Amino acid sequence: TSNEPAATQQASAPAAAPVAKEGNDAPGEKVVIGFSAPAADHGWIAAISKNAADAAKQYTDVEFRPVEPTNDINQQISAVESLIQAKVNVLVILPNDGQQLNQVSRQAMDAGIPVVNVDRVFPDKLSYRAWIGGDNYGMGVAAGHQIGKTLKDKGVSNPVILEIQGIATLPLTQDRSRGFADALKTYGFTVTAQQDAKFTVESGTQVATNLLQAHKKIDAIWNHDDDQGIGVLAAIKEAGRDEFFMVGGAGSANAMRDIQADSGVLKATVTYPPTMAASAIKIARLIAQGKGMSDLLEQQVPQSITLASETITKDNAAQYLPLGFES
Amino acid sequence: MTEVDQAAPARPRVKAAGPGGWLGRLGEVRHLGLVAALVLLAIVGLVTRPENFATASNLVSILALASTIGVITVGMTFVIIGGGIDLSVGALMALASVWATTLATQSYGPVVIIVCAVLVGTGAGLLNGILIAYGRMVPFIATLAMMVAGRGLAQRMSDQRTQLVQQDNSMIVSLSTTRVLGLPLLVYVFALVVLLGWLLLNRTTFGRRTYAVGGNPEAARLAGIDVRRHTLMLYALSGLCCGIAAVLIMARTTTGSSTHGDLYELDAIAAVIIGGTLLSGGRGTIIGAILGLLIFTVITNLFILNGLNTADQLIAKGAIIVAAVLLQRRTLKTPT
Amino acid sequence: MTEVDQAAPARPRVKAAGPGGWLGRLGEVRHLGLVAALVLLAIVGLVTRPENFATASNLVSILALASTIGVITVGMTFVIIGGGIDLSVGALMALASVWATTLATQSYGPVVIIVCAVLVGTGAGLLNGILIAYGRMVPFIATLAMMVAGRGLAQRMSDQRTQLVQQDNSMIVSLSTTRVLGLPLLVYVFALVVLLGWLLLNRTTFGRRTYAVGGNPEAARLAGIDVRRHTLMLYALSGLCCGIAAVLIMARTTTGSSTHGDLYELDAIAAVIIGGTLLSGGRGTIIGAILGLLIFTVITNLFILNGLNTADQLIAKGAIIVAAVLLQRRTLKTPT
Amino acid sequence: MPRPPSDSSSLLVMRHIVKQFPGVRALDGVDLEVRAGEVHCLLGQNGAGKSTLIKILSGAHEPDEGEVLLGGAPVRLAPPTAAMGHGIATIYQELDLVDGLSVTENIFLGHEPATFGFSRRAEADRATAALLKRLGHGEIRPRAEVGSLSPAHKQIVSMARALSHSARLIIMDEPSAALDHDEVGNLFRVIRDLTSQGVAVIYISHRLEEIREIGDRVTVLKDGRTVAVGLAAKDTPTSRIVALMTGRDVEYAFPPRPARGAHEGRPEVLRVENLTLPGRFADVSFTIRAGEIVGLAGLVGSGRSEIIEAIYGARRPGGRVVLDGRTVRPGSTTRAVRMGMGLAPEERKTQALLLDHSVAHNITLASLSRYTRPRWLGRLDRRAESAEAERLSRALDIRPPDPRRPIRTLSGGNQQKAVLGRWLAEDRKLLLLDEPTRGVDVGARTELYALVRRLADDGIGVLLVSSEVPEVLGLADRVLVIREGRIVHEAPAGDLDEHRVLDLVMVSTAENPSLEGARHD
Ligand SMILES: Nc1ncnc2c1ncn2[C@@H]1O[C@H](COP(=O)(O)OP(=O)(O)OP(=O)(O)O)[C@@H](O)[C@H]1O
Ligand SMILES: Nc1ncnc2c1ncn2[C@@H]1O[C@H](COP(=O)(O)OP(=O)(O)OP(=O)(O)O)[C@@H](O)[C@H]1O
Ligand SMILES: [Mg+2]
Ligand SMILES: [Mg+2]
Repeated sequence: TSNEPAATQQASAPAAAPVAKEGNDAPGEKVVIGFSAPAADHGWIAAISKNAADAAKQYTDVEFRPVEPTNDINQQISAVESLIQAKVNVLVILPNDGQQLNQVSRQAMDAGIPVVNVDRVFPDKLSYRAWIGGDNYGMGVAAGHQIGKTLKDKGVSNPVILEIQGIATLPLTQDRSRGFADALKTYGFTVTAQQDAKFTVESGTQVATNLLQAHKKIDAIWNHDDDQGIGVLAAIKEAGRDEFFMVGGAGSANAMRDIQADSGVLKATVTYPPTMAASAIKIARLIAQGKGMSDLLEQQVPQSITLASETITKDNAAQYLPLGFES
Repeated sequence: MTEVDQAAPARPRVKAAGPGGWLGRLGEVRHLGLVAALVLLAIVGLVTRPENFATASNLVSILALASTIGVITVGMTFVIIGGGIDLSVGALMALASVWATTLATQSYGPVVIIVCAVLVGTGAGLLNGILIAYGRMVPFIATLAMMVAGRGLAQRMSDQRTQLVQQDNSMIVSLSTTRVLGLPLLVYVFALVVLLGWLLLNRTTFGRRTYAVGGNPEAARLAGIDVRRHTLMLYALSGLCCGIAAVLIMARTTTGSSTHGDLYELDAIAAVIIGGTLLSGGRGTIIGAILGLLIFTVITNLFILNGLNTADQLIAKGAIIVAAVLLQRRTLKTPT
Repeated sequence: MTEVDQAAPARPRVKAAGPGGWLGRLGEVRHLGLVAALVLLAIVGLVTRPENFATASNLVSILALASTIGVITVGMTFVIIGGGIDLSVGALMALASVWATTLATQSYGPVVIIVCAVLVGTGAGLLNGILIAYGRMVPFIATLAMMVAGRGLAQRMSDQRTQLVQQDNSMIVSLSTTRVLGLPLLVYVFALVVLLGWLLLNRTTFGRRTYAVGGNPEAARLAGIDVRRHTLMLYALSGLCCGIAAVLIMARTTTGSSTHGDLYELDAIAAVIIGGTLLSGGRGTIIGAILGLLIFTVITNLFILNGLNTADQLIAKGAIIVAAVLLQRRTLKTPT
Repeated sequence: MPRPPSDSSSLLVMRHIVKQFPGVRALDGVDLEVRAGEVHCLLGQNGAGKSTLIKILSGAHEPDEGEVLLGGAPVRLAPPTAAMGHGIATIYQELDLVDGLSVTENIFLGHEPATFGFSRRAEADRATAALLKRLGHGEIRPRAEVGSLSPAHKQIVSMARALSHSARLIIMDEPSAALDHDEVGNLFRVIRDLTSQGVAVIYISHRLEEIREIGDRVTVLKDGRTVAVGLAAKDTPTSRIVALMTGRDVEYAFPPRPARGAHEGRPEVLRVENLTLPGRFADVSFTIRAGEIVGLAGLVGSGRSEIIEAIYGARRPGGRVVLDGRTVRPGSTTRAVRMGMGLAPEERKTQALLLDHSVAHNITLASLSRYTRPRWLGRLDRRAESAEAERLSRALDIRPPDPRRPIRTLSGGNQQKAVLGRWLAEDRKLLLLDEPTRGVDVGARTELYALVRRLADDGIGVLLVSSEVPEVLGLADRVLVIREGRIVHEAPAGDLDEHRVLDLVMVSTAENPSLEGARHD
């Protein structure tokens, strides 16, 4: 795979990686970065908030102004409004829902505050200056290929493939599922059953417990999220089932360790790196200071950056482990 | 209505003294307690964020945030005073917002969108009322079922996607963006609903009967009130408020979505109860409920301004709720 | 007085209501409704998924799923019969699970983990009780504050991460993985809690007083019952159940997490009320609550066995709740 | 079976009314005939069916059988609005007011003066003030919250509500139970006023003296049947009425009192020193010796109930309460009960009963720990418990004689017996009885009097509050007269008579013309 940028690595372990004192990281004019994200009730989102804060801490010229994370759109709108009022220099927003926060983000742009949109995209391009995010569809595709290929190699026909989603009403979930189904189709496979587990460990246990009862023989499971995956694995262990393999999602350190140890059904996971938040802070700073990205030829920060989803297996787990987030 | 009418639950043994006796005073004190809590929060705001808190735009922001749930709270106040509870409000708001933003509905223009949201809300509220008043279901369960089914239906109608309000119907969105005298239109809608609700509760026979139905249904029946029909209407009223709130949330978010109004029921009920309405019915005020809601909203706003992290916010919020209530220290009868 | 006794003729118009008079029959009938609902669901299961539903392992799964929240439901039944409500149960379970799985706690081994979870739960429950019984706060608000603060504290302690139960303490996890007579140990824990709860409620003075405190606190107080202390104990009991549930959820998920028990309060309250306990207190049974809970668990199981998607699940769940309640069609007095 | 004549002067005729409740045939063929302008008294023991009958009249219940003629034409009275439409207004036995509403709102509940749904509040308030004035209680403010009123005032509001319908038949179910002597006089003035305008009144009371004073004719119910119609209220001998009601001859009399000074040497059970609760009562000091019954006489609102509650630990007064030589720390009823006190409170329904629970559970509520074994476990020996409940309910002749019934379905008098029974299950040193015979029928009263006296003879001290002066004088050994929260007189009961007590109690009412005018004579 192509994209293992040093920048990402740096962002994930800011303390470890020395900050270059020249180029883009050299102190510039002081900028205030407003930050709004959903409530951190989940490992991945927690990692997002943490990475953003850590990245901001690296710079003496950045004042980081996070607002109350919330899962209520109405409140997130108010939060962003309050940041606009506070006249921050640049906004970094991971919306609960891109469509619903589009308007208020547009207001910010209209008020002259550039917005860096993280992950869940605003439908209106006038609503953000730059977007950085994971590739949800691609993540589904990666998982689909991993499962499809493994089963094909084993020579399984008509496999029972289960999919455990995160929150079903999120567009990102739907993108992931679409990618998964599309990739499986190339092998002539389909998803046998699909349930959502709200991104929590406990819900993962419950859904998996019931799914295992519904299907006496399973070939493969794709679980969208490694955090809820802990619960899924606990349910599998409790049921004493091991006739199938499982692919995770997001890429938590925990999952990577499991994969590396190869002790259970979890054989692979597809990444969705929360390091994007750190990158977003860096980009926001550059935008506010009117700089470009020094590795690129362009004078300005690109409009859109899509992170690739990687597939982590036993073979490359060691390499990725430092990038995994602790769930 | 006089303060005395809405005063605290009397201990059965305590007998009234003269005009404006201690009960009357307590009534005033109760709202005073809420106002005091608000003032305290405002002082905290002024001290911690002098440059942000008391700005006009921040106050507008607080009101705009309070509007949606505020409208729902008005309906909830009626239901709770009438001895019931409505857990379905958040789901009904979501359902109404989804129904009103389907492509089919949107093709008829903004007026139909608004009418649709209001009708869906009222209709679902009526269904609640039928289950409770005529199906004799416990309100908690009936509205819980409605909450669950309502969200499901909303998800199904929207195919679990967020539905944008289209350009043609931007009149809806202008409720949030157009300002009159510095306030977005939706704040006026909120104010109007509160005013009408207050009039209905305090100045009409419907309102007074609501207290009777909640406080002593048997007495209400013996006085010739059709308790069932009244109950039905209370839930329809709450549904109506959800419909109006759906319009406001569409305006604010420019979308209809099955995820709107998540846990609003809890916030609305909490606001009503902090405002001095008894969960057992028969007592309470709209003003108290709105004050309770404002307290919640200001708390949230203060957190935003001060940039607390989630964990600390939650801890602080819990502590503030306890403090606010102990501040108004009601002397209810033996607590349970 | 004694000579008067004989003079009084037995009233002929009183139908002999022997042991198990109409009240007893009503009790049976009420549970019959729930049992019928369960049987109906089982029939649906047998018809739609003959090969999966009635298998031993599926039934075990259902019981295991019901265990955590079942333990909480037992505590909730006491609180509600005692005239209160406890919204903090889910949060307290999360807090207890987090506290018990911090590295510091885990270093002392499984027994300390269990003791820690139980103590944290009971302690937080006691705090609820103090706020309500001695701080005279409305239970809804006090436990709401505790719910908010409890989750916040759990997030803070865990730094918003999921905490794994470590290898050394796998004894905890074995509650879920070890089976005796085909049933995981945690099902026995659940059964034991239900049994003890039933005995406490139906066979001891504590239980009888709980009904009195919930049914008419003033009368209970004047009959010499220390209503405050009793109320305090009810919330402590509910907290204790949350602590036990925390141990079970740790066993099942192998983790402690601030996200555990999300919305458990709603499920537990709903189960209690479907089981025939009045939200106003003074009435109710543990058996009914557990039956109510089993209905919920079986519904979810059936949905997943049949591969329904979330939206349809929600709609069907709402409809089934209504159907189940109408099936038992209680003729309470005037509904409100 | 006597048949009421249905001549043209009959306003109301009820024929063969049957009403069945689950397990009980409350009415088993009742006949009633009421004429315009008369006060028709309905008598019967507790549970005879009086309240049920009037609930049928007011449309609250629908009869299973029988017919009702109003002004000669058959009518259907349910739902309550229909009865109201026919000019029937009712004051119910159980107060049926909404605590959260104002006096005005309660009075006009269901028929508010309104324009387009907006209530005309000033008009309603004026009408309320006029009604209250007519009832001699101009001091009740129309805007006051009903929940904050005393039981007596609530009763007045109920009455005003009945008057607010321009009715031709007003039913009063034990209206005097919450009223003291003085108030009753007032009530009678209003009734006379009504009847003089041709309104018929159905009057239910367990106080036979009242029947004598206000009644014209009497119908007696027994076990859901009419046993006598149209007796002359003024001159049917009491013994005959009582015999009709109870089906046997009962001596309506107080038990013999021990000789004066009999308690001299006995130990003090209760010593109260300078008990003060600001605004309620002040400087109350007295003692009760073992075996003594002390009565508190006074007007409604004079503070008697509050004194009792303060002694019981339900309030925190200044001063000192000593029970059996030990100081009672204020503020805990639990401690008071543990030390040996028992209270039968004034308001049965809200203060004493668990309405949804069985008679047995209500009886054993205060003595639960007696049936535990082992005690430390708190396990209830349910057999011992129900045996005790059975024994007490038989001893008190609670009807129907099934302790498993929910107490809600019992008549008021029988409920009161269960409340007393609660304290008989345990050894008490001191019993506090607040209006113990409110709503209790003649037969049962006699039994209760005998019971209280017997308890005293066994060495218990009794503090008795009653608004019926004859009751205090007849039962107590010593009487304390309370006026405005202070003891103004203390004397052996034998040294007082009714007039003397009334004079003592009411000295200050001279300044209050409304009460003065209502003075009973
Ligand atoms: N709702 C009810 N359900 C069952 N039984 C009832 C109900 N209401 C009354 N009863 C029974 O009907 C009978 C008549 O009761 P009712 O209240 O009419 O007596 P009453 O004559 O008014 O007595 P009291 O003088 O004590 O008020 C009693 O045996 C009572 O237990
Ligand atoms: N008619 C009244 N006017 C003014 N206040 C009253 C009246 N009746 C009761 N109260 C209030 O009740 C208090 C005393 O009531 P309490 O019940 O102790 O008296 P009581 O003698 O027991 O009367 P009751 O016969 O109603 O029980 C008074 O201090 C007063 O506040
Ligand atoms: Mg009666
Ligand atoms: Mg009194």
